[in-house]
Amino acid sequence: MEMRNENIDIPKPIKSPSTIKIIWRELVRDKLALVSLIFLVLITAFVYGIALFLDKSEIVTVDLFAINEPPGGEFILGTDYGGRDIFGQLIIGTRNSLSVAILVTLMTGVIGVVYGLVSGYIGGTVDNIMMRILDFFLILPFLMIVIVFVAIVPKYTVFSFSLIMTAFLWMGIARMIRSKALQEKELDYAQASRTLGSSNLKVMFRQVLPNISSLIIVTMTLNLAANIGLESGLSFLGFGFPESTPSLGTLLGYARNPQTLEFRWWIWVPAAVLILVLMLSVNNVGQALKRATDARQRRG
Amino acid sequence: MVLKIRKNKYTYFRGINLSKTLLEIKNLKTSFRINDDYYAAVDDVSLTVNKNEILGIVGESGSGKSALAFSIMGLHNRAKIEGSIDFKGKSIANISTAKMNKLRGKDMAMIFQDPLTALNPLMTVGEQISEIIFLHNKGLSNKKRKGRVIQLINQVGIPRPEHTYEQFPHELSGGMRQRVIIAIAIANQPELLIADEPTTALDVTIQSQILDLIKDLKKDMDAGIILITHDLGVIAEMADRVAVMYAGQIVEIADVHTLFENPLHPYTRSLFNSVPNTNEHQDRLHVIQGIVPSLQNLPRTGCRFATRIPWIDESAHEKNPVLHEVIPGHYVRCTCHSQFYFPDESKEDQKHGVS
Amino acid sequence: MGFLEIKDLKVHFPIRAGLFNRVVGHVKAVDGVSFTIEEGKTYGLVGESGSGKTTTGRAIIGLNDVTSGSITYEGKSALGKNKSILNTHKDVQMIFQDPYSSLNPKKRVLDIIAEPLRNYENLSKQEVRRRVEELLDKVGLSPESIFKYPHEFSGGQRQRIGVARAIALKPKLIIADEPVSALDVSVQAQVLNFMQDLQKELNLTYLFIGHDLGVIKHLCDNIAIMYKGRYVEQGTKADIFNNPQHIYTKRLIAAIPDIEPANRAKQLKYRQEVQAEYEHASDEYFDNEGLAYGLQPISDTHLVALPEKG
Amino acid sequence: MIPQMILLSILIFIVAQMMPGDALTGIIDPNIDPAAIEAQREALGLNNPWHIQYIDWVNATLHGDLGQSFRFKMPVTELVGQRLVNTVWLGLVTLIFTYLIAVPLGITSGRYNDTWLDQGITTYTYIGFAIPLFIFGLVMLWVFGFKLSWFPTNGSVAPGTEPGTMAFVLSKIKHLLLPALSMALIATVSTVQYLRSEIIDTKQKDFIVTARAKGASEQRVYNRHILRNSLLPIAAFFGFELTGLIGGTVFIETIFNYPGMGLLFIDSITQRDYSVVTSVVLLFGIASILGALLSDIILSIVDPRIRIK
Repeated sequence: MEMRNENIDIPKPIKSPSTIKIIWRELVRDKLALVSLIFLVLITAFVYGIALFLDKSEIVTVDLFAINEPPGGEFILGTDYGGRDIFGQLIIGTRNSLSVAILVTLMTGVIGVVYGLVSGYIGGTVDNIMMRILDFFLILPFLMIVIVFVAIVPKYTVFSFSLIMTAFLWMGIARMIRSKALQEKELDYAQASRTLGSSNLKVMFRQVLPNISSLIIVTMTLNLAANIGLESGLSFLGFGFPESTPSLGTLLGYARNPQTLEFRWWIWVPAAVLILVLMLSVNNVGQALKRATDARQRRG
Repeated sequence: MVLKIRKNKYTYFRGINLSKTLLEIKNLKTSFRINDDYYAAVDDVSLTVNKNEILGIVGESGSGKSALAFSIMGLHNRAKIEGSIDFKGKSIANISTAKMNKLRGKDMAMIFQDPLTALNPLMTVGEQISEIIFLHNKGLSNKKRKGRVIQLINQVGIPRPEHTYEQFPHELSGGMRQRVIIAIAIANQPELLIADEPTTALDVTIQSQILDLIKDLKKDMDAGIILITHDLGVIAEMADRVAVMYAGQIVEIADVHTLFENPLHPYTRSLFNSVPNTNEHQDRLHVIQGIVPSLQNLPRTGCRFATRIPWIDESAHEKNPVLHEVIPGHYVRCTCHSQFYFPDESKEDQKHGVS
Repeated sequence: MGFLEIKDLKVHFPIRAGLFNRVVGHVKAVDGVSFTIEEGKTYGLVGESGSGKTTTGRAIIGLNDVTSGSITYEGKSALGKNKSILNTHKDVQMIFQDPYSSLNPKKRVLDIIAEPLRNYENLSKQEVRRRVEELLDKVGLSPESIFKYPHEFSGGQRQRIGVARAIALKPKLIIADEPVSALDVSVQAQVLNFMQDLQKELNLTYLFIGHDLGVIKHLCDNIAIMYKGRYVEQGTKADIFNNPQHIYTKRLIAAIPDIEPANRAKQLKYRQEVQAEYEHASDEYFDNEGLAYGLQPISDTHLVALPEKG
Repeated sequence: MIPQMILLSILIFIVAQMMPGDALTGIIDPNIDPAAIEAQREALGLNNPWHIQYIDWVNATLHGDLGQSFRFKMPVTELVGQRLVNTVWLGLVTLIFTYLIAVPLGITSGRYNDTWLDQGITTYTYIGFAIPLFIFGLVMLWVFGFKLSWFPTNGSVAPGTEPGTMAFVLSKIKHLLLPALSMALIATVSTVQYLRSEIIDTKQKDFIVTARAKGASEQRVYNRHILRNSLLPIAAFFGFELTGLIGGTVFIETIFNYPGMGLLFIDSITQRDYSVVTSVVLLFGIASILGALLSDIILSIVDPRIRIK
């Protein structure tokens, strides 16, 4: 739109105060995002709900009499090479994948926001040192380092897996928050707050933080999608969840066997589709949020 | 066919009678689309610019003065333009971009408000001035073109032209950048120069230098200049004639001495009284009530300034205000000016009335 | 003794460069500025961009660290041990230039104006609300405004919210950093009038920072001209406008466009005279580095930066 | 950069120390007398304090000695050398595909934004953004490798072809295409998106109005001002693009069974061939640092505003 003249009074891109309201309006307007959101809520409720009733140990027990059965019959979606029910693994796998992705997103979010806010707001030498540390983490080959740590950590659990992922994933959000904090702290409202006697902590968390909250929400939503992908990717390679805990990636990992890939599609295709749909849905919601918070892109 | 001949005849005669006229705008209406409706930012504006004349256009933000400038230059992408704009007797409203490009940068040029954003950050100053010469004279050799660019840099008063030629915009100060913008604008010695708030972003000492430069250029080039600003001081110093714009319309137009000695329209008078004056002492400044309405909320009928002078009786306004020529060359919109008074005066008036 | 006394104030910013961001030099934003402000008066600080006028104001309220010098407020030093400002915010407040960015867009008017009250005064919720409503009333906004957000107001109204926040703690000194330069002329008049009224009513002292000599002349009793971090001239309004001594002051005044078209020729002549003087006599006004000399008194009130005689 | 290298080497050294076993594990028959092993350890300096071991390790690494692979029974340097060539080729072809796709799509989408063409491209980037590389790779292999049999499904060259012959080169290329294309189609998405928004941003800049006011044709405004200014930041991302490839090769090489560094890494870690693992991580770490450095250099060349004088 070629409308930047002073005389055209289009509502300025004012950051609107009630983020929730605008987000909701945008979601309702964006049908795709709304459908995605409903789908996400349903699938989450379903996998967490049904997982309560599923006998987990039964699903992961090897049954040599029912190896590689195609869909239909006793098992809705067939079985894998160990005779384990694909459908059951899909349910538990989705739950596990979601849990880890959410956990990692929250942990990286908290670390990233605090790190970025402190670094950007304090600035100077502190910022300099903190950014150097961050830069170092950023250049590490993420996938390899995580795999190495997964391989060498003793007493490996789902939680330690999440910690390892978090340790090498907090930098993106930290960097974004830091550059935003750098801008925001120079704005007059933050300066004004200091002249009104508010402490640095107050200015940081009570004044600046609310102004970057929408950015945080958007980034964390998009991160959630990415983390679902990363977790399943690592599990696919065999360095994600411990053996006994199925994940969506584990099911896809069976496809590393060319036989499975070529002839037993029922083992890996449902998991692939599920990951895809999950990531697309989360992304849809994330993009809608992004539009909602960026007035320039807001629809209508 | 008949119509066409008539039109030609008309322009022919006008060409003889008003040989000094460079630009003639009639009933120009520039509308922007917001959601599904068009809103006129420039509404029924008519004016002329003569050779060797500075026409000042003054108004606050939202008055439509920049949209007017962009309409003349054909720089609006999606605006609807109605009415006529004749440049040297030829219509340039809604002509093709290719035709417009032959005029833009050659016969008419523009100076922009913010010299930093108006320059390409990744091109050297020399390249950017060079481009406008190249576009309108492709035959010129590179060497000659560079010579001309350096001459131009010199002309606008930048020291060390050869050195500046190689510099990037961010390496120059604000004043120097604005000189570069001016060098670009005058590169092909345009006959019409539009300066859109050319000094708003500059310090006052730099402003006076830039204004002096524009005055010199007018003398040298015999050009017609439209000077758009919100600063009455700049107008007083520079303009030959002045048009005051409010809410997309010209509310008053006169030569500069007449306008400053005898402003008539309530808006013009209010504007004069609200600016601190360095020459005389005022205890209090006049405050114009209300705010400039946004484009969507502009009153489209009646006197557009009426809501901001509510103490003036409605009957004082015209139903469809038009420009009235009070004395030759001095036009005022709406009849309300004849009954206008400032509210603080009104109290005294009332007292007088009682006693 | 003055109400606020600034002595030899210096604010230097380090320039960092190179691999390890070492300090390679300093920008002397404010380089030895001294002045006194009398209670109840308006003191104007004028300069062009880069003159250090804003930094001076920000140093006084503590937004920039002071490199050296002293700030004495009502006879007591306002600077702490490590040259950071002690908490004088209850008495010294600031009005900012941009009415759009100076109010937190995510906060309601109530929270914006209540911020200083909550920091300094132990009030109950009802008391805070009552105080905010009083303040809104004082700046001419309706009490219903308290639950609105800043974007629901026009530029002039926002600036008034900024003023309400600044006067919430009943300060004695207000530093106004170009409070009207972002506003249209008609709105500008509104805010200026209103600041004058408030000054009378609350016996406020203003340090008014600006670049528009018209506004400064309209508002200020005493005026100082700053150039490259130093004072070039200081005096009463009459001293500065009727009897400018320093070449920079003269240039500044000559550069103001005259509102009378009839004075064009006169103004042009004056400007050319000043320019001629500037070209041949600038050495007498600026030292080798192009900076102003120290101030010399030429009358009781009038100080000019001139080289020391003899 | 140097401090980063040092930090990286320390980190990898620590990780290597944490890995079970050491240089001797796997080489020596476990039935040998523990005392003899101990003597051997002493001789190799494995009982020295850690900082001495670190310096020894760095020293050896700098001299090109990355240790011994117990699985392949050959020096790691040699092993890595063979595999690196394959990965470099894969990376190179992927990069070429990435830019071949990104530039035209990004430009089209940015220039004609909000048209059906743009919407098509945006939809592709939208989906591409959400598909994890490994799923896309699997599907590509399944469809084009197994179902349609257009491309080979594993290895980097058909077995039995003689190096140096034309058939060898062609077979190499054939093996490269599908993995490279799979990776490029996903990797290009962020570049397309970036280029699009960069062009849309640049279109609205004031200096574009200046260019139009000069009388420049739409074509010239695009080529001289918009494209030039939008493509330069893309150039600066080249280094980061390289870094991004590293993660991609691990997945793609595993899926296509393509004998490069990524597959070597996964195989080695599964087989606990740790001297190979540390070497690969170290090499890719250095590659990342160089990539970031390259981006900085390119950026400072193309953008005069941050050019170092």
